[in-house]
Amino acid sequence: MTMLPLGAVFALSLVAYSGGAVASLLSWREAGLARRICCGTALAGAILTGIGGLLALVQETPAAWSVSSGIPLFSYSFTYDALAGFFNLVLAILAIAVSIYSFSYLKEFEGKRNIGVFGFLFHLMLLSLTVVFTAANAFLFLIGWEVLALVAAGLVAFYHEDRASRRAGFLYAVMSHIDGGCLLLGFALLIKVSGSAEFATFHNIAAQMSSGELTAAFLLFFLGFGMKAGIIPFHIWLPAAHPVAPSNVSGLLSGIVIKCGIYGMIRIFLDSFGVVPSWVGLLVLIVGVVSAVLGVLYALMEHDLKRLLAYSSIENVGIIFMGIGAALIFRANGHPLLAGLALIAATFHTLNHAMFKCLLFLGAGSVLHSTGTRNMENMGGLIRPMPVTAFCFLIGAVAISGLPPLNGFVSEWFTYQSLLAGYGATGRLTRILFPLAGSMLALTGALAAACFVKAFAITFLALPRELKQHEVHESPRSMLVGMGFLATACVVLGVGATWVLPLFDGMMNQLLGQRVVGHFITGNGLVLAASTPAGGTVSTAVIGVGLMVLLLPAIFLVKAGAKQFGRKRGPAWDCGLPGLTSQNEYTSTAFSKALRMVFSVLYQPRREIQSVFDISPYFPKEIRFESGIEPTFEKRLYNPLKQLILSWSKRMRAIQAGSIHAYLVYIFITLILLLLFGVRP
Amino acid sequence: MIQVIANSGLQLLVLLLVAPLFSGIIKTLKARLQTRRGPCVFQFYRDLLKLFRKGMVIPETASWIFSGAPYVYFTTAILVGLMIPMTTTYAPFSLFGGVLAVIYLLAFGRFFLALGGLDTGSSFGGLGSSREMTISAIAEPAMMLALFTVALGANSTNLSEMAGAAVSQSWRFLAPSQMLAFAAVFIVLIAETGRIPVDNPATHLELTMIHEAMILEYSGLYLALIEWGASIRQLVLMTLLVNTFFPYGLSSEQTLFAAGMGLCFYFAKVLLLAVFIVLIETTNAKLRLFRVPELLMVAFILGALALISTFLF
Amino acid sequence: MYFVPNPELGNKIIILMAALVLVLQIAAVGQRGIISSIRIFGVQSFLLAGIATVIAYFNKAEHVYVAAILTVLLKAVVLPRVLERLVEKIGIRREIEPLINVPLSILTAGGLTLLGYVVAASFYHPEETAGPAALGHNTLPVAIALFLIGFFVMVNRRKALTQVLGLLSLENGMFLAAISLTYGMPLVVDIGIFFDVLVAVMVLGILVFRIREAFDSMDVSKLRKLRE
Amino acid sequence: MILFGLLIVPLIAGPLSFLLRKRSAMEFVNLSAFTILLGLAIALGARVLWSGPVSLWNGFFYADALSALVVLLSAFVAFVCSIYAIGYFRRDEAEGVFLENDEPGETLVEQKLREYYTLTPLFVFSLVLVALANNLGILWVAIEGATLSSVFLVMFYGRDTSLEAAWKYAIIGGVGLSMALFGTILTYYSAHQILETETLSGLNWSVLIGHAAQFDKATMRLAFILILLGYGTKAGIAPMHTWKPDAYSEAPIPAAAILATGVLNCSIYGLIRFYILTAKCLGPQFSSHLLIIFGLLSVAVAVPFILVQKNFRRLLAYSSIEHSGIMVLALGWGGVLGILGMLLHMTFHSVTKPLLFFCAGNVQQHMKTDLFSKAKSGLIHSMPVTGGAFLLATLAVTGSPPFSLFQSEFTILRAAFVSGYSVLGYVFMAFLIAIFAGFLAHCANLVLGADPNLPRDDTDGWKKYSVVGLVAVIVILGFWIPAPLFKLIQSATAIVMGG
Repeated sequence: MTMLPLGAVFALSLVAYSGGAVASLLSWREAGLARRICCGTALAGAILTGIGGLLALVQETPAAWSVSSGIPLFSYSFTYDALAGFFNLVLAILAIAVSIYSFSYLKEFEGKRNIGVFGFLFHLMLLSLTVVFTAANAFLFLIGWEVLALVAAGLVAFYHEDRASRRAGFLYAVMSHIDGGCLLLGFALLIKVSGSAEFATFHNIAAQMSSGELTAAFLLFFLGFGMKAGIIPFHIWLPAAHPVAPSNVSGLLSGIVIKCGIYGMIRIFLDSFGVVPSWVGLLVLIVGVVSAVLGVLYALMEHDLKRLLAYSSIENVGIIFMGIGAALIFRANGHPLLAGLALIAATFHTLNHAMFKCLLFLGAGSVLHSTGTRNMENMGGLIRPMPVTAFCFLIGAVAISGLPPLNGFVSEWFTYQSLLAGYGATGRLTRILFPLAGSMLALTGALAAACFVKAFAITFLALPRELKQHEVHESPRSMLVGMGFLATACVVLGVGATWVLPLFDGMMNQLLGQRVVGHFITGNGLVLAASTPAGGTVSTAVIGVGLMVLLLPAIFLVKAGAKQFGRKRGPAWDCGLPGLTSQNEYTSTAFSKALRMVFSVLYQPRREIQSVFDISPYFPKEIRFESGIEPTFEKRLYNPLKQLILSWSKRMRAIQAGSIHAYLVYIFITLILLLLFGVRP
Repeated sequence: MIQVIANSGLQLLVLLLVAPLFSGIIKTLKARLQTRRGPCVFQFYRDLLKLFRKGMVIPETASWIFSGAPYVYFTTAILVGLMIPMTTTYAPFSLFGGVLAVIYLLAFGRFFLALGGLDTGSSFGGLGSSREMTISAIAEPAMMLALFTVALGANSTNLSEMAGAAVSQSWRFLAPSQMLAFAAVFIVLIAETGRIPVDNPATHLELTMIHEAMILEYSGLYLALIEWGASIRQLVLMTLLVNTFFPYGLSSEQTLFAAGMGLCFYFAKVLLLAVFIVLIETTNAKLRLFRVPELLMVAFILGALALISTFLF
Repeated sequence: MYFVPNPELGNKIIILMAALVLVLQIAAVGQRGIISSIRIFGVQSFLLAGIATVIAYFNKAEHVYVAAILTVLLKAVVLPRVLERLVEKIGIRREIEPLINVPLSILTAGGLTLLGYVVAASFYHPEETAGPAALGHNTLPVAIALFLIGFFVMVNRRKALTQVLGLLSLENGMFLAAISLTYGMPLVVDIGIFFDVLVAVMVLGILVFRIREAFDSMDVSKLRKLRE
Repeated sequence: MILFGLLIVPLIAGPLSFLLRKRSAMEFVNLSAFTILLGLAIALGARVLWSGPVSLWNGFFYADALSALVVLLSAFVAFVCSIYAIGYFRRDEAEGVFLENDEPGETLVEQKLREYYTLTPLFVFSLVLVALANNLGILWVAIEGATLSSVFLVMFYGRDTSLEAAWKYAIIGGVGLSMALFGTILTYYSAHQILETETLSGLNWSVLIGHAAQFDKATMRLAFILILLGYGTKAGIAPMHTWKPDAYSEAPIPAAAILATGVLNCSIYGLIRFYILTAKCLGPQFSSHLLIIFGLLSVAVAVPFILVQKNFRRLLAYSSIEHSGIMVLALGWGGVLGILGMLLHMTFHSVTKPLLFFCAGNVQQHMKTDLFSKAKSGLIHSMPVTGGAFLLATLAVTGSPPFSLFQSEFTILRAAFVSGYSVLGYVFMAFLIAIFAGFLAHCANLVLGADPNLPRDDTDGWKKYSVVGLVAVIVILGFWIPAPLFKLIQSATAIVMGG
């Protein structure tokens, strides 16, 4: 009885996605029809996924199905448990918003691009995502995983006429293949131990593994999932890929696709491995801290709006990793309640980041849609022609900066609390790391705020820089609805955190064998509490209401004053300088200059000034200024590696130099060697 | 219950009405120390009143963000003020937000003010916003680390609990971890309130401005809200400092008498801190902007040392 | 049959002929002329047929006669003829320059002979299979040496035709191995192999001819267009 | 009866085509012959599944599940190639490819087509014979026959480079097969000592397998080495792989596809037959180590060449080297998983590789070049079907899910871990990833990109539908394998495991 509706809903959603994929592809000649099919079936499927996710979260008893592939080794088994439900729910919310958004967004493709192919890939992406979340054996999981990667790579390279898109798609596909390879090896290791590919047989598998195997398996999974999630130093594909994809896809990529890495870590490390040694958690935690800080630092230096968002995804994944790392450590040290706290921090942040990052990408998409550029240095003043987009983007910016009372704050607060709790719950040497990690989180948060002040202000505020104002237009309604949906979600998840939190209980019960959420809500269900040794309480609901209540008299006061004493518009004072133009404005580069100087060790900024003059250098005709930061990981790690492999490969070509004598010599020598090997006594 | 409401009302009133006084006191004291006569301690009230009666000029280039920012700045300051115990260990909003909420709400205000600064399109606004966000970004981890040290000692991030824990352990402030943490938070306070050697509130010189540059385009009521908010923020931070590190006079009871006694103690402590700030301000020169991070780094190291010393000693 | 089948005599004859075969093979390594190489191959094949006949006679293995006859016909008569005709048609008689000079080549051939002995000794144990059945088994090292030297010739020589000759002498080595170890393969297989060898030489001959036409040379070391 | 049919159909079709004059008649003969062949191969599979091994002529021909599988694959490849060949050669003819080298005239076209349509059935006949011959000597003869019949196919276009390729193919193949023959002789010798028989059955696999355990171990060791080198040369195992890129890039596409799958399968098949004997005689250790070394070496050798490849047909050749390496590696890792993985891999590879060749052929005929540098990128604009299929095939051949090669590679990797070669498993995976990167880089660059404004191609139905059909097959096989096919593979696995 309980399984039935879930099964039906799940099956229907799969049908909707795959049917939508085929239907879009078939209708590619009719752009308008393809667009409607693409968005319509995706929306239907997403709603079904959402219902399924909610059902799974609420009813808590996992539902399972299995379909044979013709080979006994490989079966398509699904398990729809609470964890799957949670991630499916996240997926559903985003997919709903993106589908609505796409109704108008895809209109610009009509006549220019093949919407049929887009719809095909888009549906497959949703399908593979839901498969990844519900797969119950390694085989199906890997299929879902790789299909997702390939389809996402296809979508990244959707504007394949553009070289950057192509390269990004390629990089994405290769990195995904590497992470898929790591997972494949990791699963092969687990399967060797358990004797079966079913996840169910992996339960508490860590206990059966030798320490060497456990280390290898952990590192493989960590690499695999970490790469997918975009942690530093495996992140380079992320800022390349997410910006060049169509914006609705970027939203899903950053919102949910990278979360597959998070899902995998939770599924394998917490659900399968059982208790792991605490160095595992420490590694995750430290990598998380590094990713968070470096991610936001790189984001700050970007003036490509979507790249900025992409780097910020790295930051947020780092924050999520902190939570997971802390959860693993707590579990290793036998503190299930604290593990629950940390895990809630991680999963809640996963949910939240999905919401606001997708929202921001959709916002960026609207801007791109309207202005045709991703370069913030050319934007400015968009708040006037695009008020709704600006407002939604602002909500996203506030949320992602972790400012109360929106949702980003809630999950960061949980992260802080779990980090603080770590101080009392772990050994002497590791305990110092926790508050330090907390302070790094503070640094991250503050830098993120700076980053999003920049992102919002340079894009939307002040005077337009190099845009023709009259061409810029507000996005069509469906795009606004899509964004509004997510903006609402950000507010609701923030202010209503205490009402959302009980949804996590089933998942926590599944992962930790304990219902923990009850411990984290007090004060008549209004206050979030970290009932830990170093706990604390916070209520975003009260903060939200408090801000509103305090705002009213202030507004009243100012309105009254303005009525009496006048409120007029005039030219900006600007210290008395007349004629303020957009050239006076602070640019994105200028805004981040101070931080570039402060963190110059990291950025290795480079600047180049060239002046062109006729007679004397004192009278330059033209000055060219160029500045940039060093892409450290590309320059120091990836490019040398790539060069090494390629040059080595080129050298290897000498083997096949065309000489038949050489070819015969290979065989001859092999023959002689093998004969000698064969005659050994 | 009535006492609770009365206490909250009292705290709100102190925040709204007394905060400008301390701004004035610091200004006057500073002038005196520099052997100037300086303005009257109530000058700040007069300024505010005057601003309230002025009309506003909104730059043509600005959007609603420009107008919205002062409200946010002002309300967050008050909301934060209600989370910090002032006269007794009880703070009205303590349950609804601890240290973390305080820091993040302050950041919320700053976030909007920085947007407001950038909204006008003037280069000064951008300059101020950029610097403000930079400095706060580096100040925040130091502050957080130092406050964590205290929170870990108190087993809570809620300020009432922290203050209560401080009260219950007498002479705790002599512990090295507390001293170091105090030093760290104090440096951050200097930075956050825009005082010498980080910023000079008294100057409008392009090269040195931070906070002032950001609000350069504001006028009239908006400027009043911002100035008022700034003075409240300053008082809030000072309160945070004195009441978490020197909780003397804080009573854990909720009686009117206790509140009254607490208030006296509170004023005395804040006054003392103000004097201390003035001393620092007059004996130091303003730092170059790019030396400020070094100062804040010192604060961070102090915070880290504080943390380490909690389990060393 | 007039004279008594004396295995000792048979053995002597076989060893003598095998030694000759080996000497011819080493001579082929040092040989510069194409025509003489072809002739050496012919003589060698003839000797092999002789060995086969002797073995067939002493071991009363009738089907080996067939192999022997086929060898004489095919390898000693037809193939050398075909190849000589080809050489005439192509009109190249220039000396062949081996990649490794002659003395070193012969030295290598000697080394390979040694290897042949080592390999043969590893699995062939004469004392276990003594008696008339073992007749010819001791030519196994020669067979392996023939095989290896044939291979070496292919590696060492530049001309297309001499590579074919190398391949053929390699084949001869196997033939020797087959008759000496097992008195030939089953007949059907033997015929199949002979047929294949014939076709292979035809195919290679056509190729040699086409290469000569297309490249104006028979030097296969010049075939280096297809490369990375 | 089925065995007889399988052999006689191509054997008749070849000479029949030789006698025909009209192109369409030759096309018809080929297509129908291979259709019948495929039908017969399926029938053979069914028969073997139903009632066990089939034999003919007193065990001269013998078909168990393993042979049935290989025959089925050869027949399948021959069938799809015969469809594709029609479109391919018509296009060649239309563009006057055959007129380039020799004197003009219609007769040359016919002569060339006749050459192809005659040789291919003979070629396929040899491949079928390989799998059906019980006698290991005949097996060798058949592989040699396949080589000889395909030399002319490699030489087909008569360019200088074709000659060069054919020469290398013939000489290296000849050397390799000599080694294989030597190995066969040694096997015969070691069996000879036990069986004391000089009849034909002394080389029959079905007889040998019963006595393999008593064979002389030292001899079998040498025999296996020679067989590995010999059939390894035909399968393209490094370092005997060098002829492959040349031959594959010069042969006409359908012939190259048969070379890359049929010949590869048959050589591996020969190797497997000897492997079973060796494993019985010496235990799995000895052969495993050799197979693993050579398998991994082949995969490793393919990596740099794929990474910096300039020619897309040579790229396919290196991929074929990689895949034969994978199969050998899987055989070396052994165990049920390894063998099953290998046979699955053989099956899936035989379905995927022709697709890749067809796409490459379409591109080559469209762009008039087989160099990446000369081919304009943005193929998808002028050839949407081929372009899309090329990308899919690239993904499929590099073992990406959901395509079927992933399943076999996954199984093989599991085998690596189960048999305790986990470190080699990591190395193997690293190679596979590098190959994926190389392959994808080349193909994506070719297929995607700005519209080069070439005329739209993809018009010929034969070419188009053979590609589309194969895409459908690989997609379906990626998700679902027909139960009988898997049964066949499973019983073949049992044969390899247990002899």
